[in-house]
Parts: sequence; structure tokens; C-alpha cells
Amino acid sequence: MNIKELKELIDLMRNTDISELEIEKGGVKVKLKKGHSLAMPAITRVEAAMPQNIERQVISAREEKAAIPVEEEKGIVIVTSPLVGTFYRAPAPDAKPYVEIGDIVKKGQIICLVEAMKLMNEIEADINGRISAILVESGQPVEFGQPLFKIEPTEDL
Amino acid sequence: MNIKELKELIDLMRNTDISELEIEKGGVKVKLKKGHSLAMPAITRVEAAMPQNIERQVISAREEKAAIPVEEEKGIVIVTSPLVGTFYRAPAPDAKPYVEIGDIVKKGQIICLVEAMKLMNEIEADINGRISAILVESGQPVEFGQPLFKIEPTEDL
Amino acid sequence: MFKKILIANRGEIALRIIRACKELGIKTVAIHSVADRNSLHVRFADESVCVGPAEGSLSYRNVPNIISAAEITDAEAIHPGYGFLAENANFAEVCESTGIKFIGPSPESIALMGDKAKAKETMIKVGVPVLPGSDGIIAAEDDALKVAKKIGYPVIIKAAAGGGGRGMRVVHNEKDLVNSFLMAQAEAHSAFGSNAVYIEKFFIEPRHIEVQILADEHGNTIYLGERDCSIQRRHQKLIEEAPSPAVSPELRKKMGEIAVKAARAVNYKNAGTMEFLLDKIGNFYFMEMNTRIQVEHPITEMVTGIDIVKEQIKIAAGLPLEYKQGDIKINGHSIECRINAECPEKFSPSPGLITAYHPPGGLGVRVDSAAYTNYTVPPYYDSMIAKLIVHAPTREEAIIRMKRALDEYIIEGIKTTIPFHKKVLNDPDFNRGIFYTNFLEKFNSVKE
Amino acid sequence: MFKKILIANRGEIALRIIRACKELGIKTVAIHSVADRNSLHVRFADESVCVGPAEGSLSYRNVPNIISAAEITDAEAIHPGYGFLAENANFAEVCESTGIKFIGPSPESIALMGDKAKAKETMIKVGVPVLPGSDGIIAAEDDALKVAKKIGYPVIIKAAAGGGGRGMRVVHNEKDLVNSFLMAQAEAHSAFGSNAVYIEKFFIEPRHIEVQILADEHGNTIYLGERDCSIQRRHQKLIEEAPSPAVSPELRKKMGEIAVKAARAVNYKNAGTMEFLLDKIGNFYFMEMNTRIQVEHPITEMVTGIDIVKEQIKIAAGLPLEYKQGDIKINGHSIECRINAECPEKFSPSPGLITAYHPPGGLGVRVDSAAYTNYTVPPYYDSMIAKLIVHAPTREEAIIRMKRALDEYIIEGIKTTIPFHKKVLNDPDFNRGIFYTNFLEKFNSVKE
Repeated sequence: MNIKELKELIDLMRNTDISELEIEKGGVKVKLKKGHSLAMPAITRVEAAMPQNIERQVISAREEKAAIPVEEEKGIVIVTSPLVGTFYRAPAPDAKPYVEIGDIVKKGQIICLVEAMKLMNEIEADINGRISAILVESGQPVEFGQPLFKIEPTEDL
Repeated sequence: MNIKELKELIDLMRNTDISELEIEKGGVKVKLKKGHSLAMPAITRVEAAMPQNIERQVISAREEKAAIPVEEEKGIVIVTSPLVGTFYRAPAPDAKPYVEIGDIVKKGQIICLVEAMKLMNEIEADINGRISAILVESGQPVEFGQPLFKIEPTEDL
Repeated sequence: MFKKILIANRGEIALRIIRACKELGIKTVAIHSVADRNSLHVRFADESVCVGPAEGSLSYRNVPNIISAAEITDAEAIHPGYGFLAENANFAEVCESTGIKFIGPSPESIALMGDKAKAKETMIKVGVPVLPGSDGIIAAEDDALKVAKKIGYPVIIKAAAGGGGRGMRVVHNEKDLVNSFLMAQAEAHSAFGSNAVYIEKFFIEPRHIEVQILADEHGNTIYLGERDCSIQRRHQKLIEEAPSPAVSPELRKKMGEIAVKAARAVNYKNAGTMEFLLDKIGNFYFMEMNTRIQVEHPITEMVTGIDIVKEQIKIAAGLPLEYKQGDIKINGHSIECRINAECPEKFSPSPGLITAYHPPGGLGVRVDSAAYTNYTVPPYYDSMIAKLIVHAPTREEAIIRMKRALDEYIIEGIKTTIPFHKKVLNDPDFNRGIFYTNFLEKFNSVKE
Repeated sequence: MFKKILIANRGEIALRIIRACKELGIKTVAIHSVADRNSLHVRFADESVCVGPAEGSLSYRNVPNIISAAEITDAEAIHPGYGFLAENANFAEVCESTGIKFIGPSPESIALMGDKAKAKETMIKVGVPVLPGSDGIIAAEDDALKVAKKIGYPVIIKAAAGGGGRGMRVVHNEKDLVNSFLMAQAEAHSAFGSNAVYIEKFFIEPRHIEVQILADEHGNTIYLGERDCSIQRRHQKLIEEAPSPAVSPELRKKMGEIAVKAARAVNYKNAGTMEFLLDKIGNFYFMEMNTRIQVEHPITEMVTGIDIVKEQIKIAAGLPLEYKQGDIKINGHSIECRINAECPEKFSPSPGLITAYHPPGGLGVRVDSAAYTNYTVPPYYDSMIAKLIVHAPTREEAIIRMKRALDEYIIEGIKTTIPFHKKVLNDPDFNRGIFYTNFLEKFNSVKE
């Protein structure tokens, strides 16, 4: 059996539902086995079985996050919290917020604070763009990875 | 065996229920196995979760039954045991069996006995036809619903 | 000891018996209907035999096929579980006559206790208190008045052929008696074709207390304390506990000794349960005897440490009891909730595919169930799919643990009684331990 | 009592702590990594906070994020479980300084017992027997010879900076000592960059016996008997049992009292475990103290009836112990098998999707697990997915019950150590209770 024949065999298998092929001839043994493409159904099943309620729980604790269909909006960049703490939009209670919806921000510009263990952590925009949504209210707790802002990237600002 | 022959083999398999094929001839061994088509997820999941081993258990206890893809053969009638007991092909140890493979039987004709609680129960053919298979050996235990015979119906006998 | 036992049942109790057999080193044969091919009891048994179609009367009650199944598999004994053939004296007799040991009492004991009138008569004879009432049928108004006066009001008039509440009248004083008596006769006649009625003492708020006994074949009989099964819906038990919050150590001893006396009197062998009504001042009255393992046996196992199913098998094998009465100690508190595949409000059956199943675990939690993820609850049999049992040092902790375990129990795809149990466990009366067999009527009326 | 506790852990132990909290009426906060969003501990907690990406060092060991999570959820206390931050004195200190109660001993106790040399020194000071050996590093051949002679052969030479068997040499007699000593130094140098070695008594067949203690904040310290954890693979425990088949009531008392003395000497609070080596003639030697809840704590719970995790929480809340030493009784026998997502022959990890999961049930069976059907075992954390615990009146019955439960345990889609456990439970030496920490080496060599 040569490579060409093998290729043909593999092609053959790809277009059928044969999952395993074994050929033994004159001391040569060929065994072909199709990989399980269980990846997709597996995830679907996980969600059907268990996390349904978990998601609900997550939603109740952090409505902002789960309520926004984040991945749906192409091109939009989500700024997530890099740490657990309390989200603040302004440097002091009576100060002006760092950013408002519609503001143009530059990469590296401070857009909010997350207080953790009595320390104020400055969170920067990681892209040039326009703030298109603020997803957490000032003073609210945030967890790791929680979406804070949406930024619409701007081309040449 | 060449690719063309293999292709034919695979085509052959596609149109049947055979899930595995192994051919050994003159030092050549070919084994084909069909993949699980996940088309019916509910059933697949049930089978993946539990009964796999159950089926195996059933098979080990009653090989005859599970080994025959009963429903596949259209037109063939399966005579199953209406009760639990011991299967006998003849009315007495030294007597001639009621039927042999190839015999023509009439509806209502006794084709075997099933002994239960010291009583011999006569089992009748429920259709006119030709005995095409005997699925249990004489003297073996049978359970309710266990296939005993295959009968190929005959049109006008 | 037996080498192989056939289990003439299905579901959780079949699994329970298989577990006991495995731990005793005994091989098991499961029987099953066509509908139960994928059941856990089939999977976990060493062998299995299909004995009939889905209908229980044609499979799990099919005596010839079950006996044949024992014969073709060389099983030496049959454990009947509960329900189906468990209290069928004829089946026990057929087993005996075919040389198969029936794991339970003798056919005579089953028959005697199965006849409620005879059982009551026997109990009276040996001095066991029974519900005060007429000695059989009352035909005349005058007799009714006399009997009622003697046993004291309130009384209940019941149709002799009765059931399901028809032909039943509760009478609270003498002036209503004659009228109610005539009405009951009329109802009995229209419902059952016979106007035969009898009169019994009526308790407004009794408890259902039952005493577990074990009797070997060498004359040793002991009691394992009581179970309180007062939480019932139409005589169907839903929540049981051991010990009863209403039974003092003195009362436990008294009831236990009476139960043992009663069992001895009928030469009872194997495990059995005496059911009593307990009134508010500590009087108790024999109702009936269950001559089999009961659904709620695990709570007794939890508080005594005794494996009742193993004891059944050992007794049937002729072994003497290893325990004396003095060895039996009640340790902590146990509660059982029956998880049924039913709508938790209306208790209508909810069979079907369990799409997700995850039983609770951890300290003090026991689950007896044959359910699993992707199991289809068949519509042919009773709706109980699991027994959730907890054990804790005190009743209070047992209730908390049960709530925790119910919260953890995940059964999706069908409706179950889990929400119902959660509600009962949060009820103040239940928590105070003050409840009677009418608990659910009051509980439901409060809700509405 | 605390109103809300944050659980700084994952998997079965997080679930175990949630169960204890639920039963104490305490709200729970689960933390989780991005990979554990669908975990049962997240589902069963009242609240959850994501504290980092999948890597444990960035999530479950992320002190600032975990402290912040406690702060934003108003949790009053943190239970660290085992592993991760459980024996991190710095974390306990940060908790203390931010006003969050750390459910465990003081940072000082953790630090003291975490430093093996200091711990040993302290134990010697209070008269607890320790492994005989050199007082610290041995640099010269002559000193090595002297020490070895004093403690008696066989001895083991260990690299001070060592681990994983490198730089370790067992010496059986004087003539081999110098050569082995020089080799060990050389190995230590090449492996760890330091040729510092020390010498200890070597036991060929010791048992690993540990004593569970509980100490409240009011000076009460008790022991809950011992656990035998001799069935190990490369110092990883696989099967534990309580009580130990090698420990008599007298030895139990002696070891228990020594453990209590040691705990008192270091002013230890909360639950802790003293690990000892036990030789064949009943001598035992302190190895180390685990200043946290242990994986195998359930077997002690089964035989004493005490919920150790609840006790930890009550102690941390300042409550005095409800038990005195005299109240502690060892009742029956308990065994735990650690079910790991590993190939049962080579113990290589087998993470992935669990396509079918059905835990065993019935009498005397406890499952502590966070696994479920369709759960994906992540590859980031330790491979233990369940603890199967049985309890029975005797060791013999416990073994049989464990075999029965292992047979029932269905985990499909990944490989687990269940087949391994079945083999060990059928081993004649294991059944006789005669085994040492080298059991698996012998067991595996016999098999080959």
C-alpha cells in the first residue's frame, strides 16, 4: 500500500461514517480510526444537564454581566475587571467620572477604579475608541473577568 | 483486495446496519467499523449513559437473542417464548424434534415445548411458513419474550 | 447460607436486596418486565430473567413465570420485597411446595394477618389492645346505640366491604347516631351492594406508630423500636421518622413488648411490622400487621445500626438472631422522605425521561433509589423513584440535614415531590413534632 | 455564629463545607476560577465570585482577589479547605489583619508546624517522640558514623533541601555508611545545589497513623482516635481507614494523649492532625502536623459521629467544644477510597468529560464528590473527583461494603482509580490488616 492509496482511503473515510479501518497484508498492518467529534454535543449536553440553574444564579448576583449578549456585537471590545473588588467610576465620591458614554478614550487612559483590599486600582482602556456602554454602576462589586465597559474601536484617533 | 473493492465494501456497509466488518483471507485481513451516528441524541445518550453494559449482560445470558438483528429482516416472523422455562425441541429426549430448519409449518402446529413448573407447555407456530432459523438449543432456559424460531411466511400454503 | 437468591421485585427495593446479597456473598437473579430491561436492578444483579410484559399483573405478579425463573437459574430462595407478591400467601405456599425458600413469614402467618377480622380477633385473644368497636356487623339501630355508648363517642361507622371513604360516617354524639347509621347503611348498599356496617372508636388526631420486629426460626423475637408514619396522604405514607417524637422510652418498651407478644402468639418468623394508632394520652391500638419488609425500614436501620434486609435473609437461612433485646439501642434520629415522580401539588403521576439526576451526598445522607440520568420512569408501576434518608444526632439536626439534602437533590425532566417535602419540613408543627395523621389536610387547607 | 462564610476552595471539599454551613444556617460564598464556572460548589453556594483564570496560582491561591471577594460579599470568615491556601500562614495573617476570621489555627501555629525542623524541635521539647536522627545537618563522615551508630541501623540519609527521593539513601550497616553518605552529598549537591544532608532512623515497614484532634479557643483539646493511611503511592494516600487494625485501645489512648499534649504545647486551635510513623512493636514517632481539615476526615466522622467541619466552624466562632474526651467512642469501622481521575495502572491523569456518573447508595455508604453526569474534569487541579466512604459494624463488613459500593460506582468517559481500589480490597494482606507504607510496592511487584 502506498501513500496515494492511503490518501484515497482517508478521503473515502472522511465522506462516510466509517470510524475505524484496519488492513493487514503481508506483514503490513494499516489501521484507520476516525476521531470522535464529540466536542460540540458534549458542551450542549453539559449545559442541558446542570448549569442552567447556575447561570441563573450568576445572573441574580451579577445581572449586568449575563444580561448583555457580549459576544454578539462584532468589533466591540469589552473591558473586563482584572481583579475582584468594588468598581468606581470616579476618583472620589464628589469627583467627575473618568468617562461617560460617548467619550473618546485612548489606549492607556484611566477609565475607572477597582478597589480591592483598601487599594484603588486604576483600570485603563486597552484600545483607542469610544465608550459605548458602561456595564456596572459605581460602587458595585465586581468579580474577576466581569465586563465593565464596551468600547467601539475608532480607526485613527 | 484493492481500493475499489474496499469502496464497494464500505458502500455495502452504508446501506446496512452492520457496524463492524472484518475480512481475513489469504493473509489479508480487513476490518471495517461504522461510527456512531448521533442523529438520535436522546437514544444515544441513554445508551451511552447506562444500558451499554446492561446489553452486554443480556447478551451473555442470552446470546441467541441479541446476536440476531431481529427487526432488520423484513417479513420474517419471530416466535418468542410466552413464558419462562426450559426449551425443548422434541416431546421426549429420544424423540424426533417437532421441526427442523427448512420445514414448512402451519399456523397452530406445535413446534416446541417450554417446561415451566414441571408442566410441558406446547408452543405453536402463529403463521404458515418455513422455519428459517432455530434460535435456542434444546434443553436451554428461556425467558419471557425470548426469540425461539424465525419463520419465513409462505404465501399460499 | 443461600448461594443464589431471586428477587421478585423491581426498583429501589430490588436494588436494596441486591446490595444486601452482595454484602452476604450471595448471587442474585433479577426478574424484570419488558419495560424494565434497562433498570438498575437488572444491571446490578448477577443474572436477569424477563418474566412478562410491562403490566405488573403479567410480570412481577406472574407466579408461574417467577417460579420458573427461580428454577432455570437454580435460585434457592426468593425475596419478594414489598408490594407485588410480598403478602401473597399463595405465592409463599407455591415457593414452599417447589422447594424454594420464601424470605418472609410462613404462608399461614401471611394469610392470618391478611384477613383483618381474623387478625383483630387473634390480637384480642392474646391481649393486644385493638381499636374498641363492635364484634363484627351491626344490623340494628339499637345495637349501634349500645355499642357506641360502650366504646364512647366519637365513633366511626364503616362499611364492612368498604374502602376509599365511602360508607364511612363519623358520629360525635348520641343524638346523631341513628341518622348517621342509617345513612351509612344506605351508602354502603349503593356503593358495595351490601349494607353491612360496623362501628369503631374514632380518634380525631391519632398518630400512626409502627413497631419493627425481627423473629428468627429458633423462637427469638425482638423489637427494633418504632417509626412514626403520621405524615400521610390518603393512607399513603410520605415522610417517616424514627424514633417518634411522641414516644417515650417507657412507651417504646411497652409497645415493643406488646408487638413481640403479638408476633410470638401467631408464631411469626422473619421481619414484620405491627401498626398501631396512638392517641394523645399514650393509649395505642393494633391496626394491622405488615408481614414483609417495609418501604420505610431504612430509618430503623439508621438508628439501630441493624441491616434489616440482611437479617431477613439470615433468618430465612435458619440462622439465629445475633442480637438480644438488650443489644438494641436507639442512636440519634432518622427521617425518610419518599421522592415520588408526581406533581408536588396534586400528586398526579409524572412518569417520563429523567434528563438530569444527581443525588445528594455527604455526612448522614443515604439514598435508596434505582433512578439515574436518562432513566425513563415507566408509567406502569408505583411512582416512588427514591427514598432520601438522613441520620443525625438529634431530630432538629435531622430536619436541617434533610432540608439540605433536598436542596441538593437534582431531578430534571419529570416532576417530583421534592418541593412538597421542603414545605413540610419548614412547617412549624412538623418542626415541633406535633402532628397527626390528619396533618396534610390541615397543612393543605392552611396553604389555600 | 457567623452569618456568611467564604469558601476558598473548590471540588468536593468546597461542597463538604457548604453542606456544613447549610446545616448550621450559614450563608455561603463560593469562589471559582474561570474553568470552574459550572462546578457544583458554585451551584450549591448562595453566592459565587470568580477570582481568576483557570490556573490555581492565579485564582484559588490569589490572596488579594479572595480577600476582596470576602469583602464585597460581606463574608465574616473564610474556610480554606485543604490544599491551596489552607496551610499558608501569610494568608491566615492577611485574613486576621483585614478582620476576616480564618477558620483554622493561628498564623503562628501554621508557620511553626510548616517549618519541619522547628516543629520537630518543639515536639522534642515537650516530650513527643520524634524520628531518631541527627540534630540538623551532618557535614563530616565521622559525625555521620557516630549518629548512625547511636540511632541504630538501618538509617536514611536525606538531602536537607530535598524531595522526590533525590539525595535519599538507605544504609543497612556501618560498612556502607561512608560511601552512601558521600554519594548522598553529591546527589544533593547536583539536585539542589547544596550538599547539606541529615540522618534519620529508617523503618522498613512502618505504618502511617495519624491522630485527629479538636481544640477550641477555651483551652479544651480532645482527640478523635486515629486513621491508618498506610496505603500510599509515592506519599499520596489512596485508601484510609479508621480505626487502624494495628492500634489497640491502649495504644489509641497513648497516641491520642501525646497528640493532645503536642497540640496544647503549641497553643493549637481548631482541627488538626498529628502524623506518626508506627513501627511493628508499637513505638510511634511524630512526623508532622497538618494544620487543616484533611481529605480523609470523613472516616473519623463515621466512627465518632462528630461532624468535624461543623466543629471547625463552631470553634472559629468562639464556641466551646460540646464534647469531652470521655464522650468520644469509636463505633464500627470506616474506610475511604479516593476516586481519582487517573489511569488505574499508571496513575496518569485522565481529565475530561464524564459521560455517565452514578454514585453508589444504600446503607452505610457515603459519597463526597462534586462530580456529575456531563461534568468535565478540568486538567488544572488535583485529580481526586470523589471520596467513597463506607461504615459498617466491623472491618470485615466494611471491606465487603466498600467492594459492593465500588462495583456500583459508574463513571464513564474518563478513567478512574476504581479498578485499582477493587484489586487492593481483594488483596489477602489488606484483608488481614497487615500492611505498611510499602504496601503498594509489594502489591505492584506481585502483580507483574
